[in-house]
Amino acid sequence: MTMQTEMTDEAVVASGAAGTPVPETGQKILAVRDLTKIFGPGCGECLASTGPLADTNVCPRCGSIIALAEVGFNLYAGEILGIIGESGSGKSTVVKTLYFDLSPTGGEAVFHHSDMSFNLFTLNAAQRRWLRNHRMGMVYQNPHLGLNFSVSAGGNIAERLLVCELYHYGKIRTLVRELLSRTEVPPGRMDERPGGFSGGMQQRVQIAKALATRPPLLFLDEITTGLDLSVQARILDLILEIQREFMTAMIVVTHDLGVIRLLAERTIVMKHGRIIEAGLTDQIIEDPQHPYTQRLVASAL
Amino acid sequence: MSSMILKTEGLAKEFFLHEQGKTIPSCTNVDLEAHEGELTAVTGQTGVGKSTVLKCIYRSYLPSMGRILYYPAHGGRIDLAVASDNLVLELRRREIAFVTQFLHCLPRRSTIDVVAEPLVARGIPRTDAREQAAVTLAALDVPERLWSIPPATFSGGEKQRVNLARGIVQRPRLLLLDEPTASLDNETTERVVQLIGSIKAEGVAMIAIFHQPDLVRRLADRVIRLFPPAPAAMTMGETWP
Amino acid sequence: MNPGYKLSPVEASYSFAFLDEYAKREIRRAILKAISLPGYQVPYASREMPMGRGFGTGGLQVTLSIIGPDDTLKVIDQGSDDSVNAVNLRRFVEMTCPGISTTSNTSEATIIQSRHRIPELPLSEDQVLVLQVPYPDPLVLIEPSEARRKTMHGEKDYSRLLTRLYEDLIRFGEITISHRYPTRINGHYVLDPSPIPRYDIPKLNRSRALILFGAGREKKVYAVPPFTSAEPLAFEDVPFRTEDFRDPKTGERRPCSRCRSTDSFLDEFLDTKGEKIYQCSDSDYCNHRLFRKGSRPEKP
Amino acid sequence: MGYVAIKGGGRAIKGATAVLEMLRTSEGDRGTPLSLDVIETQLRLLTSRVLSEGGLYHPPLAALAIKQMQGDTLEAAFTLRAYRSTRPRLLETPVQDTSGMRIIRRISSAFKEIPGGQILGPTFDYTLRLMRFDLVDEDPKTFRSFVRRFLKDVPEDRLPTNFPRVVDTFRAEGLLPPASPRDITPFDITREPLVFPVPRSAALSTMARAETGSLLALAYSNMRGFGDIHPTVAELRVGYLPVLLPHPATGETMEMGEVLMTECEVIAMYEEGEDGGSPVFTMGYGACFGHNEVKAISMAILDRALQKGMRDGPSNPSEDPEFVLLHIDGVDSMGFASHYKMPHYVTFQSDMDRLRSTRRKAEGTGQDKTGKGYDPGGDPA
Repeated sequence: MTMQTEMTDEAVVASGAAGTPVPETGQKILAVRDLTKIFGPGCGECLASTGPLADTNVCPRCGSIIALAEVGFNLYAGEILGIIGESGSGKSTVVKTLYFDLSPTGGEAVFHHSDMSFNLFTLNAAQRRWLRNHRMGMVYQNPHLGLNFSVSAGGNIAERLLVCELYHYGKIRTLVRELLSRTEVPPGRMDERPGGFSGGMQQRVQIAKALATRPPLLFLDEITTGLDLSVQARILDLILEIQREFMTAMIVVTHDLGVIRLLAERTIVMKHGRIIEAGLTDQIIEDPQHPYTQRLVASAL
Repeated sequence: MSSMILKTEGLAKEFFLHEQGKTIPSCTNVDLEAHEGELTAVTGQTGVGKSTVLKCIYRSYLPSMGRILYYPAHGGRIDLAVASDNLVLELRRREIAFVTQFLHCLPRRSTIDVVAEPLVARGIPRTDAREQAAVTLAALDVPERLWSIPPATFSGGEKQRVNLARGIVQRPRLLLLDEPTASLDNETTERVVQLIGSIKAEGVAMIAIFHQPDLVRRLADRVIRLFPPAPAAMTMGETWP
Repeated sequence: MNPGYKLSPVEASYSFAFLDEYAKREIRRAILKAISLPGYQVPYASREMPMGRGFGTGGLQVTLSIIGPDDTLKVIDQGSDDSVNAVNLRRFVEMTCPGISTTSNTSEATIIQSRHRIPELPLSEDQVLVLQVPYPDPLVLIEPSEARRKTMHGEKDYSRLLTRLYEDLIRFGEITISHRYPTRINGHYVLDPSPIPRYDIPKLNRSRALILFGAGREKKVYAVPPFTSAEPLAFEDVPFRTEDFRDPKTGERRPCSRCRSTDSFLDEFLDTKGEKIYQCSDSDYCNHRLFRKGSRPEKP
Repeated sequence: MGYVAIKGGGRAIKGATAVLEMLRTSEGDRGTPLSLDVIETQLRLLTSRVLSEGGLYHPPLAALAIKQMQGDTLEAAFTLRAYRSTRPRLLETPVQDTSGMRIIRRISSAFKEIPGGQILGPTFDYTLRLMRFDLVDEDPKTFRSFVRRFLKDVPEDRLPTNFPRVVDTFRAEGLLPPASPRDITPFDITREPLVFPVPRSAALSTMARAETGSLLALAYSNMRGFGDIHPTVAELRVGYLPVLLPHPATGETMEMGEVLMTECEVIAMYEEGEDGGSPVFTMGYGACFGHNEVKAISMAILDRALQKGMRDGPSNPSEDPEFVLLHIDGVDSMGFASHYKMPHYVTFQSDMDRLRSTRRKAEGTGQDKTGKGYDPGGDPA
């Protein structure tokens, strides 16, 4: 396991705001090819008999659900990529497979970082865990998935720092305080459990936790869904600031065109497990090509 | 003659609306050029697709036909009609800016940060970016007391000036202007004319749409007049040949 | 029904060390594996012993699997050779292992089976310490599923356990784990050192004696081999603290009221007048100190 | 004065043993020692329970354990189990086919007509639980003559014989899914520890020697709403199973004796079929030594619940293999509950040290601004 020793990076964690080298824009950080996820037994006709034309993602022959079919895209360092689609389109499945919450049925995803490349779906469990903890972050729609509610807000962030072998209590406290201030959670509440926080604040604690290791890659899964508009705006603003400040590449999954418009420069539109359209976000909104995208945009206006 | 920045050849754009099964032509056969330190004005009646041309160049629209040849700073030639999304984004960050009629920005951000934003995105330190933003806002007569508040509550004219400031502060190689003075009073329009003149002198190439004909006369080095698309195409309702 | 059933002599007798030879060999294999993977909990098919689970059946199976007629056994419970459970276990081993010797003298023993204490006297290379374990897995505090805990151990994932310590510090200003203090062995596996006090944790580190842990009910064996590192889980800037037995009024360490020792773990209890008394928990250690001073140990 | 609390262990144990023995024999001159035969026959259900929970089929020793442990089933099963630890395993039986069982009772609540018919047999189910005061002072003559009179009227063909199993008949018709293959080697819980996930055979063996009450409680939770299984008893059988073993020299299968056992199969409808297919019946199996119907039924229900949990992940405690299998063993659980009676002076001393230290902290200074946190002293940055 040479990978582990080479990549142990207490320095990155401990050195604070200015520590992480800023990746150059335009570098490819993630290449996804033919990503496929089938729930169920699967059969030879699953891919051919489902999709936007068939208007279903359930295989009529074997009953399997085709959550993702041969999805491919690139993500570049520091960019925000939007994935938009209705529920069941497979948009969340994309980030769940990349974050190892689900294992895909097929396909490949290569993650590039500081001269190293990781073929995500061929890594062993320890390597996956290492990447997940050190190089990726995830913010879930449901804060219960991203936070441990029986541990204080600060403890949640501390856990991620401890995973990265930062064992200095004082330094952990300082970093936790910094991260919470950065995400606009009053540090005075760091020792409270997240159960008593508002929905917006819980999401900000999740963001702080995801950022604790300064990951170059962040996944945001419907993180403002269900929040008040004003709370939503603050969180979106925070995400943009973070992207600018740390050059974090992000994949933002949402069903909300407004979120995409504010955050993402490029957007992927998904339906029935397929990418049906991809392009610059303003082009997707102002000149949508696919009938589904046209309907989506028309209904949002 | 100053060097060429952009040239369109046979540019056309039509929209196909799947729901109605209808093709709507917007602009056809547009040939225009933009040169360093020059302003190219796009003119024509309402509905001839003047904004469409700018949006195709910026790639907010996918052109249906023709080429959009852009000559980037480091040399070579890029057809913006078919360039990759990432290349277009890179050009938007470094070389091409667009001042639209509407200001889109995050609700909570202060005016000065909205203007400084494109510079920060290029990697310029925030304090330097703010300084340059302040200079531009002052040149456009935006009162200093407004700089620290978000532009969401501003009047139409104020918003337009903020939008202009954000485009001009970048000193792009190519600046696209879509009716930049539409809601400005005469006095402010004069300031804008002066400012456009001065960045032209700095070498910025511009393609602009003005609603006042006298501005075209005063600022344009080249004028392209667009005509309505052929009526036949309207009724055929088919894909462009 | 078998009216008037008579037991055959084979049915009505026990072999040396109670367990059948196959069982002992099986447990020895588990012990060897445990020594090879310091701190790793090796599952084994724990047998039912004639005393209750929780009374030391795990330690006993380890002892019975390694004991031979040449061995000298010491059994202690709470530091004492004479407590009910220690006497019971010792009697059982004496009964089922004809030829072995027993002792209360720490330095004479070749095998020491103990519950809740490690003797004060440093152990040697020739000795094996067998500790009885009720809960082998320190991760059980934060993860109820054994399958998931196994993965966490394999991946050296102790962050949630450390988070527990962090939460203790923010809530109480102290780590509240009093005994069974999670201890990392040889830089990888974190084990539950059995309910020994924190006072005994440093004795695990680079111990000369082989230390074996047997959990009967939970069916695990693990080991700290000789000269192997054992570090209590802690933060760099929050030192691990053992019980200090300091009198808060004088600031001085309380001595044993019998042998005046100030370097042993003390039991605290009330005498007949209701006064607090502190005495060595390790009775053999206390008696030896008294012997050396010339006075005879008190009769029970 | 000295080690008052923990000294004198040897003498105390001797005393405890003597008092126990005194209580067992306290009838004195009026008493008759219980014979193992009396326990095995007159307390046959008690013996059954100890046999099954002890996991060793040795009725005389089970009776001895009951006598010695003065009727405590947990202690008796425990004693039998400890005895088992001392015996080597000399041979392994192949998987036994229970269709060869000599039946004394068999019922089906799923099927009205079953090949061979239903046999109510010995059951309290339809007897009234009224006190039989005639047993208070039972007449030995009536007692001794009953069995003779009973057997005189029983025709030869009514004596226990073997029948095909109900589920086999219906399996042949395709109404039930096929049985697990017979050639798999079952997991031996006496020789291998449970390391999760475990195969179904490990779960079945663990439940077969589980404590009846624990099994019943968990199965009941599943029937009552902490589960989704609505079982129907396909067949419940009680009888004597011939134990077949290959001859060590010739390899020829021979009958080595027979064991009394109870066997139960439940059928449950599973709403969604496997992998989204059409709904199917699923089955649960329970079996134990001796005559213990509640145990066999509970086990069958839990077997079904665990199969579901192993497949889809547990959605309630009775479907979680770790939860069920690690908490139903009588020897483990009773031992651990008892061990809390042992001295815990050292750990308690350690607890007091922490409590005092924490209280000092709380009363003193040096508190973190944001809470009662630890102050490592000085700014770490």
